[in-house]
Amino acid sequence: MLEADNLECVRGERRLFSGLGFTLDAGELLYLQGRNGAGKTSLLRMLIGLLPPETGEIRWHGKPIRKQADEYHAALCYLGHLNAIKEELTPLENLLAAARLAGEALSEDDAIDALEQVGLAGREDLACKYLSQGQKRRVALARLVIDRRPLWILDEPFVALDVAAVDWLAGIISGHLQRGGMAVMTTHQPVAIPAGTVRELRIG
Amino acid sequence: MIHWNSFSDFLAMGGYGLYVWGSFGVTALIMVIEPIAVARQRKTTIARLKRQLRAESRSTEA
Amino acid sequence: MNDRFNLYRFSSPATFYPLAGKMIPWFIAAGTLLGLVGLYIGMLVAPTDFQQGEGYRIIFIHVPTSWMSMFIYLVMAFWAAIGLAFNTRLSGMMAQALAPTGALMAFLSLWTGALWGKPMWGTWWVWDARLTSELILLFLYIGYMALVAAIDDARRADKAGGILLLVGVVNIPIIYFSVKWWNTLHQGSSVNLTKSSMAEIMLWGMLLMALAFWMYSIAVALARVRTIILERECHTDWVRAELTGGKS
Amino acid sequence: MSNIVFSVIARDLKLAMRRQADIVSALFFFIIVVSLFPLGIGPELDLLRQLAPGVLWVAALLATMLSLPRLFADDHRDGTLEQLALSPHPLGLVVTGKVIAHWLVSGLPLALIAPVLGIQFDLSGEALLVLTGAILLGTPALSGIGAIGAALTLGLRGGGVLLSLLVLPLYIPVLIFGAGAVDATVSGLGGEGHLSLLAAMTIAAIGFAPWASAAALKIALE
Repeated sequence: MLEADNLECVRGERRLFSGLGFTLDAGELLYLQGRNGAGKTSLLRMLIGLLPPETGEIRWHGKPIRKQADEYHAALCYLGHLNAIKEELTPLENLLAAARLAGEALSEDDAIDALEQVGLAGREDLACKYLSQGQKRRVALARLVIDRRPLWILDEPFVALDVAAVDWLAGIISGHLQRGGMAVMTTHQPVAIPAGTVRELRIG
Repeated sequence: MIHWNSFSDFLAMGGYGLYVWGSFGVTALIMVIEPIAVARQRKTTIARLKRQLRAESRSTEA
Repeated sequence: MNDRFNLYRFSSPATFYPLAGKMIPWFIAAGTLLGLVGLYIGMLVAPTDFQQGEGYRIIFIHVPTSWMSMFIYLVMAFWAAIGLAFNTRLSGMMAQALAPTGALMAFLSLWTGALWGKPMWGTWWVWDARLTSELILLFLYIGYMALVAAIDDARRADKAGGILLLVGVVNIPIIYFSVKWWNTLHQGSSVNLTKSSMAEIMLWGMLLMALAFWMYSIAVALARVRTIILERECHTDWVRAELTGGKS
Repeated sequence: MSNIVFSVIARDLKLAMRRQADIVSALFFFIIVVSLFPLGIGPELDLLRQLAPGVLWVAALLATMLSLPRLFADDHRDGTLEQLALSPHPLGLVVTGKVIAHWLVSGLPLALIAPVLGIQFDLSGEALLVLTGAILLGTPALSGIGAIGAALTLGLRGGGVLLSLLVLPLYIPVLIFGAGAVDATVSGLGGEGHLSLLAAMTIAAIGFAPWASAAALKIALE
């Protein structure tokens, strides 16, 4: 269970939000909404533990996340607006390296399967710098196909995806919720997620 | 009590005048310039903040 | 219970700002007084050194500035440690306010050292452990100021500067001893900085001058930190009141 | 625990191998700088022998500096650094891996080429051996200390120049003992003392620097 309590965010001299709180249980999805600059990304960075909140606390299973950073990060999968893939490596190498750094066992076959699912079959061995922007995004999304960690935090995951890919990703997320996972994501245009409880939180 | 016989003796510093007065002079110069710089910076900062404050209050009134 | 010893109260910029303002004149007065007495003793009363002639009088500036340059760095590192450990706002501002004064002290120490060295050793510069360490200390001050100036976000600047200060404080003794060892391994240096027979009166003059420099540094740093506080806290109500109240 | 260190080393080495031009250009920079000195000073062998340790070490410092700005900047730009910070291991271990990888592609090649350059300066066989050993022992400390500077200047304007300003003063002990080891050997005093001090500094730097860098990286990622 993820709990946020009385969070306040100050960037520079501006207070973006304060008194923000929510709880998230297994199988639930939290949509964060708000205009540009309202602090959606800042809130996500607080939730992944990289930005300490000015006041308030975030708890994972009842314990503050800053007191259990390593355990919390082992349960957390974060997808930012940057793809976090290396241009010099192939999609397959990127996926394997990401899994290894996250401390997850991933076989080569599973990785190839995941890349096929995101429509990169036959490009596993091409360095990512030769891929298009959309294809690079798919390499990043392929991590979600294989990820079994309970908490997903996604920053604008639907941006720059075509209609088919949006449907596919919605399916992946609802599969995650059905397995009892949780997800927090920001988005401009809410996308229907077939399964799980969807909640909304408006910032600013 | 006073160690020097004449003022010119004092200035000459037993032949070390250049070095002694070079040290004391530069030190004195810096100890004058630094407080002035701090005071000026304070003045410009306050002026800037006041301008900023005025601009803000005008924009909230409007 | 006792309000005067409540550290948290004094670490709040809103309380510290007027307090600093009240303290500055006292430090200026004490510094001027000590400086005048120190100069009177050092320049007018103290006798000639039988080895170094009148040129030794440079040490009345050289030694205090060297002490201050090192001491200020230690104080900055202390504030950095406090700031990183307790996340207090004031400590980073204090470190930043001290840095320019520390750098100037390091520069003065080198400048007066060179002017002392030319007549005494016949050369402006010797690669002696103390001189080299002082030079590196100046570089560290400049590096700190450059780093803090390059970071736009004030809190981030405080923290990054704090890490640099702590790394530097670990390194200064290492640098000092490595240069010293390097120097003794080269052919024996003819430089001997120990002043064996310093008359008591000279010692008094030097101590008074050191105290005067101390007071000066505190006064300048406090004045500077007041400006930094105004700048950083300009979104708070008390700074607004301070600015519109016409008091400057 | 140590698994993460090896994973990071393996990843960074693979990346470096895909971008060999970087390693090669740092190496050529080292060679060219060292070769410029005899041209500037003149061909007297006695003088060159005396200058060789200092020249080689200063050039090694500068060559190591070249690759430092990119130590974290590439990972920062593409978002990988965030993912590294989110790995379920202390960030200090991740940085340890990156520091070791940095040394393998920057310090190690310098040590391997240094004896060849030492010959240009007419160093004896024993001195060449000590020179190689000193660069092998000392350059890991350069990578470690450099990582702190790279982390502190991450994402800043003019970060490269600032990085040199921060890091070069801290490199001085390594320079002194690295060059001193060769000096002492040339003058017949034996460089063992210097080499063991260099080793101590490297151990201290590898143990301490990654954690200071990790703290600086966390600030940069806020």
